[in-house]
Amino acid sequence: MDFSFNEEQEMLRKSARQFLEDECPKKFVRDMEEDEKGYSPELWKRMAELGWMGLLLPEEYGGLGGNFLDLTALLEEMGRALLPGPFLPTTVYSSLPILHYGTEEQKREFLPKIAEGKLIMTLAITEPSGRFDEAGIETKAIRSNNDYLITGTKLLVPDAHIADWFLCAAKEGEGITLFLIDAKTPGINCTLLKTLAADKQCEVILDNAKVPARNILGKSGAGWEIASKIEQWGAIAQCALISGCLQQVLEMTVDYTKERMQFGKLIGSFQAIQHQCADMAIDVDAVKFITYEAAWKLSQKLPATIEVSRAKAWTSDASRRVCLTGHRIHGGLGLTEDHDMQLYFRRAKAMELAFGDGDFHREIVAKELGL
Amino acid sequence: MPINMIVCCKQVPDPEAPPAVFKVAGNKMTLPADVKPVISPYDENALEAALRIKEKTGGKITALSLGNKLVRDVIKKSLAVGADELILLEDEAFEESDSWSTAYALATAIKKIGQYDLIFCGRQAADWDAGQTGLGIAEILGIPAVSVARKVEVTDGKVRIEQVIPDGYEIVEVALPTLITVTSELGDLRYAALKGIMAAAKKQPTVWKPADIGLEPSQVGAAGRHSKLNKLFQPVKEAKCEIIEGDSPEEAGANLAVKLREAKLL
Amino acid sequence: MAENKGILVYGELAGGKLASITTELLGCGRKLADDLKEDLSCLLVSDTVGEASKEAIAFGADRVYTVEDASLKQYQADSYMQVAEKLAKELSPRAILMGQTSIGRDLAPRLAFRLGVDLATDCLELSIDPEAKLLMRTRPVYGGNAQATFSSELMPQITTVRTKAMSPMERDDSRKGEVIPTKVEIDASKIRTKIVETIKEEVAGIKLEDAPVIVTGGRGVGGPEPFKTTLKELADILHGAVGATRPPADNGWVPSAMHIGLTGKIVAPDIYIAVAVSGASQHVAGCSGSKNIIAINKDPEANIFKEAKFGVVGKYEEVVPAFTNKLKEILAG
Amino acid sequence: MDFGFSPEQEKFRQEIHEFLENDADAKGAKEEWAAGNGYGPHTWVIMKKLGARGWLTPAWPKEYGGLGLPAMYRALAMEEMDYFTGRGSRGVLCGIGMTGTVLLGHGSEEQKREYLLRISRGEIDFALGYTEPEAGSDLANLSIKAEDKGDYFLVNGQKMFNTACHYAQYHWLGARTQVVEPKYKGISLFIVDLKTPGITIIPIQALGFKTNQIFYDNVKVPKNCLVGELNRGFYYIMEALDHERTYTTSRLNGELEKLIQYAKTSGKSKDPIIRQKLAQLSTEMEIAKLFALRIPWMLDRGMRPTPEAAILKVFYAELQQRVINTAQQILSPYGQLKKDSKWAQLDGEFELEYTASLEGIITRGTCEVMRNIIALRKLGLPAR
Repeated sequence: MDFSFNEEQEMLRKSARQFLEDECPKKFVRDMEEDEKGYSPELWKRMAELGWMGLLLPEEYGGLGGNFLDLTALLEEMGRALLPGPFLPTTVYSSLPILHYGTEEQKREFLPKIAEGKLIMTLAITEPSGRFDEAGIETKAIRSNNDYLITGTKLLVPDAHIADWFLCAAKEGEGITLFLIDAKTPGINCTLLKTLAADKQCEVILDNAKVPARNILGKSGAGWEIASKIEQWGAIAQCALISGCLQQVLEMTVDYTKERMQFGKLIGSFQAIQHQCADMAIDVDAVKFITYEAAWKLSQKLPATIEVSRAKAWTSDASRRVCLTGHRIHGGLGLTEDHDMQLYFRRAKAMELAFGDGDFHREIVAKELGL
Repeated sequence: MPINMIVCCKQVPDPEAPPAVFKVAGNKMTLPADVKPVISPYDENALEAALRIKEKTGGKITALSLGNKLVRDVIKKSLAVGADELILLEDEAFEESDSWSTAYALATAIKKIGQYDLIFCGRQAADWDAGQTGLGIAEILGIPAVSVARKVEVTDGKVRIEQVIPDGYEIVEVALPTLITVTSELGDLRYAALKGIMAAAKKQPTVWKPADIGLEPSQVGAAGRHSKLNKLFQPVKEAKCEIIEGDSPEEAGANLAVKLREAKLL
Repeated sequence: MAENKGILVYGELAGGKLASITTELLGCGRKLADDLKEDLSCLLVSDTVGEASKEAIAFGADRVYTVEDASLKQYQADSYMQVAEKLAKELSPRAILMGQTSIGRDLAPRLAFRLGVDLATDCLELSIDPEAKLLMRTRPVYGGNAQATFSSELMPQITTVRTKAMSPMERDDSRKGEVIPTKVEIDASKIRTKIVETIKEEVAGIKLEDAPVIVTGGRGVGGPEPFKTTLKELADILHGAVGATRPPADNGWVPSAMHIGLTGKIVAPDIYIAVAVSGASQHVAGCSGSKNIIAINKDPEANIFKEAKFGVVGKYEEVVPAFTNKLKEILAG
Repeated sequence: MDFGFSPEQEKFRQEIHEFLENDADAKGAKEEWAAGNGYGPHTWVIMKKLGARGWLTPAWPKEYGGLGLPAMYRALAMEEMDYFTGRGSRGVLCGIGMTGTVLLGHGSEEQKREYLLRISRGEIDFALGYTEPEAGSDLANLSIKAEDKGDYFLVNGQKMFNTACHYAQYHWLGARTQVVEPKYKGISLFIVDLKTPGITIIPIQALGFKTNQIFYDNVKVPKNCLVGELNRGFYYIMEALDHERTYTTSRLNGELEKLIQYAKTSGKSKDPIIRQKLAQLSTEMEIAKLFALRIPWMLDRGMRPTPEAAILKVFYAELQQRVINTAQQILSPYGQLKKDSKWAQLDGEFELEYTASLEGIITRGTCEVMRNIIALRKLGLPAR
């Protein structure tokens, strides 16, 4: 048993915190909410120079061979800073599946470019059904010679408007197949959706988009196995973001209770406030441990279905509780747009919903328990 | 010509921590555990100066640090950003050093390292703010020193330094070997890239005890001090700020002007 | 070796006259010397010292040692050290006081290490411990988050004193004292550094150190522009100067000569208006001597409000123009 | 990070597991505890069997009957013991937890020799003597008086809810030796033989367990029974609590597993609400396990886990409530049937637990006091 990050992860965490404090202040976060692209190409380039895009990729593809715990340390800092942009869609949702299921040719084509920060990718799975399971996919892929024609609607695709390529799930006969699709393919239409967190999620309509058969990722008809693996990776990545986000909410709130005077006393000296803060601290510790445990399993390449779902189930609900308590303690001040509290409150909801909320993952846990 | 550089990096409590967390207890500064130590900011500038020379001219950078129980993931940042080697003077005996005993131990260690063309230090450390150690090392080693540098370049065996003076700067030339103390205008230390971090984590620093540099415990740390710390304290501030209000920020601004008039400050 | 006695002030000149820091050092040195019932000496080093030696007596020195040499026109550590080392050894004072100026910062540590004695830099308060007759030297530490008092039994006790921390004596031209011209052979072969060029980054208008009103912008100002517009307008109305905290200087928004703080300029104007300044201890160290600090910051928890007499919580972009306009109105009568 | 155990740790755990799995006295002890009486004959036997192998005190030095192992081994041993022997949580038994910990740190050599070996062998136990009618969460307010009479201390006063008094041999007594402000600076610790004349023990039947009131009437306590320094008792108590707010999760986890099994076999697991609830409890159980293991991990690294132990206590005790209540909901009308009652499900275990679990949120510091500790010690909130 060891509950601490190793030296390398601590260094990564410190370095990331400093970089993000300097380069991703809240003003930037707010600006990006207004910005159409929703990310800064300049900052993206600098992150790539630091090696962040290649963290999980092996050296032969320009990466650094890090593991999921290394990533967790980095993502916690990104969550703390509320870093906007297509980091997870490009790395965890796209580069990882290519690494694990792609052909050598696909790996060589995509991975080094991703590691260099020269390629932005995203994952197009969710559809109007709003479901996270195989039955939710209605987009159709029809074979025509050496190509497929893909038709359907994908929803809430993160950063699709700036992506160079999509990883897209479509129904081929009775099975699901994953396709790597060039965003410039004729017949693809992308529209930004207005969202609570002002993050950039899109509707992507594919109308007979022609995709060469060699762009299938994995085996034809066996795409759901990959998709569910991506959902696992995505879920735990979201947990790590939430963890960083909640840690910051806790710190911000506790700091506030040590400064805010009411009735002639610091509000942090009131037991009602103390107990709320204690509950936040318990939630945050729990979020960390349950997330770290799942990330550790993934880093050890051990089966982690139940651990990931436990983590996402707990973390999703905790994010609501912690943000809400943070707001209660901040009072009216936290409601103003100038205050950072509302940024965390809105973003936390997006993270809670990504790759399944608490109920969704509890059902997976129940299945894993044999219920 | 590749040159050998030594950068002295001190581990200090984070000076950017909010003033309220600095508390004196029993003649010692205590900070809560969540305030993590850092490399003293001017020493980071010094490290950046060395890294820029290494990029341009080539060379080897040895980071040198003194203390006890140095936090590895803090002090190894020097390796993560590109220093080639890290030597720690690390022992209980080095605790509570003053400028004299610090400079003396560092200079002795530098003599043991032997090969050096340029030594960099921050202009002062963020804990005791004394600003003596760098120049002291140069005195002990008998080499020239230039303080408060905002730019350093090496050409043809000579160093060209922009030294900050009141209302401007001087361009100073000096032959190698020399010691330079660096100020913040030189620029922030670069961020550690992942690759550097991973390599640094695998690298173990060289640890020297007093005996390894030929010193007795009585010559270093608290025992080797020239100064006595009589008292460490925090003066009580009485000042109370009157917040000028208004229905809008503009009105508050105007009210401030009126207030200054009333207080006869204008 | 003779017993160490008396206080020696290492004086600096500015434009042929005694620099203000030197008058401050003499004022403080006088008190210490009187407490010890010993003499106060002053050392002046330049190509020509001129009338400044008489000034030093008028400000409290009993004896003035003048060292004049063409090679001493400009400060260089290796030449000035030859003078300082020789005089320190010959005069063997109990204490040497220097200013925490760019010369003092550079020269004092070298001298202390050369002589093998202790140095306390950037002191705010000096006193004599009546029993041990040692100098008790109080200086800020931890970026101004605390203060510490140091002493040392090694003689001379070298000390640098922060500018504007001490008050000069009333100038008294009738005071008597001795001027002792002293010859020091400067060995040019020992001067290892060469000044190639001196570049002045003059800031237009009133000098920060002399301005009765200073308007200072912090990191929160957001960029170089407001220093030239919003802040300058306010400073102009009040016949003041514009200053900055460290981040704007490090980011190149303003010349570093405008940096006020622990490692920048130390100022003590009548009115100090801190705009979007968080109030880090390292900055406050440079302006805490101001008579009235006024803070404008959108963060009600900013540390600067703990230093200020008056404050406005609000975005400076909104508060400052309204403040400037109202001031215009008031000052126009 | 590492969320697994080393092969040595696994082997250690397995040995204890195999030993207890088939031991008749372990089963007997479990029944004794379930009946709420504390130690009975089986418990004394199983304690001695465990003690003979060093498993009661694996983290103690060998010279005092321990195995000289890290605290993590102790946590593993406790997990196994609690799983098999039930509610009598070995780890918090007063002799091992409180007395042993304080004696190791502050006891005289004579006291160590006298008591530690016997504790580690499972021969004796201590009754925790802290709580009084006016000193519950506010322990520093205790008033039972111990006066220094030269040759001995004269003790007069009363204690409340001193659970083990009816079967332990010794009283681990916190008494006032000085009237002083702040109050915690006048408390000392004593070891008192419960057979000393002047001691009266009166049983109290609480919900699900038996406890006691104890009266001291001019009880003479020998000088060598003072533990550590005079008036330093409160410091020792706090220090020991850091070690002793250690909870194991194996027993509660065992109950949850039974409940999950029941849901499966009874067909209740088809209900989506029940599925959600059980999945949530299994998630929380995992968190509780991690919180519990954090304590020995910290102790082994020389860290003092004060707020972390408080977090564990709050989380565990409140989780226990949720497990029991979910069980009651799943068992629905059957939940109220007692053990041995006709139609009782799962041996009536959750009826018993329903009442017995209340103790968990109160004793060893209420959850509210624990939240204060988290706020003050972990988050640094102002005390007033």
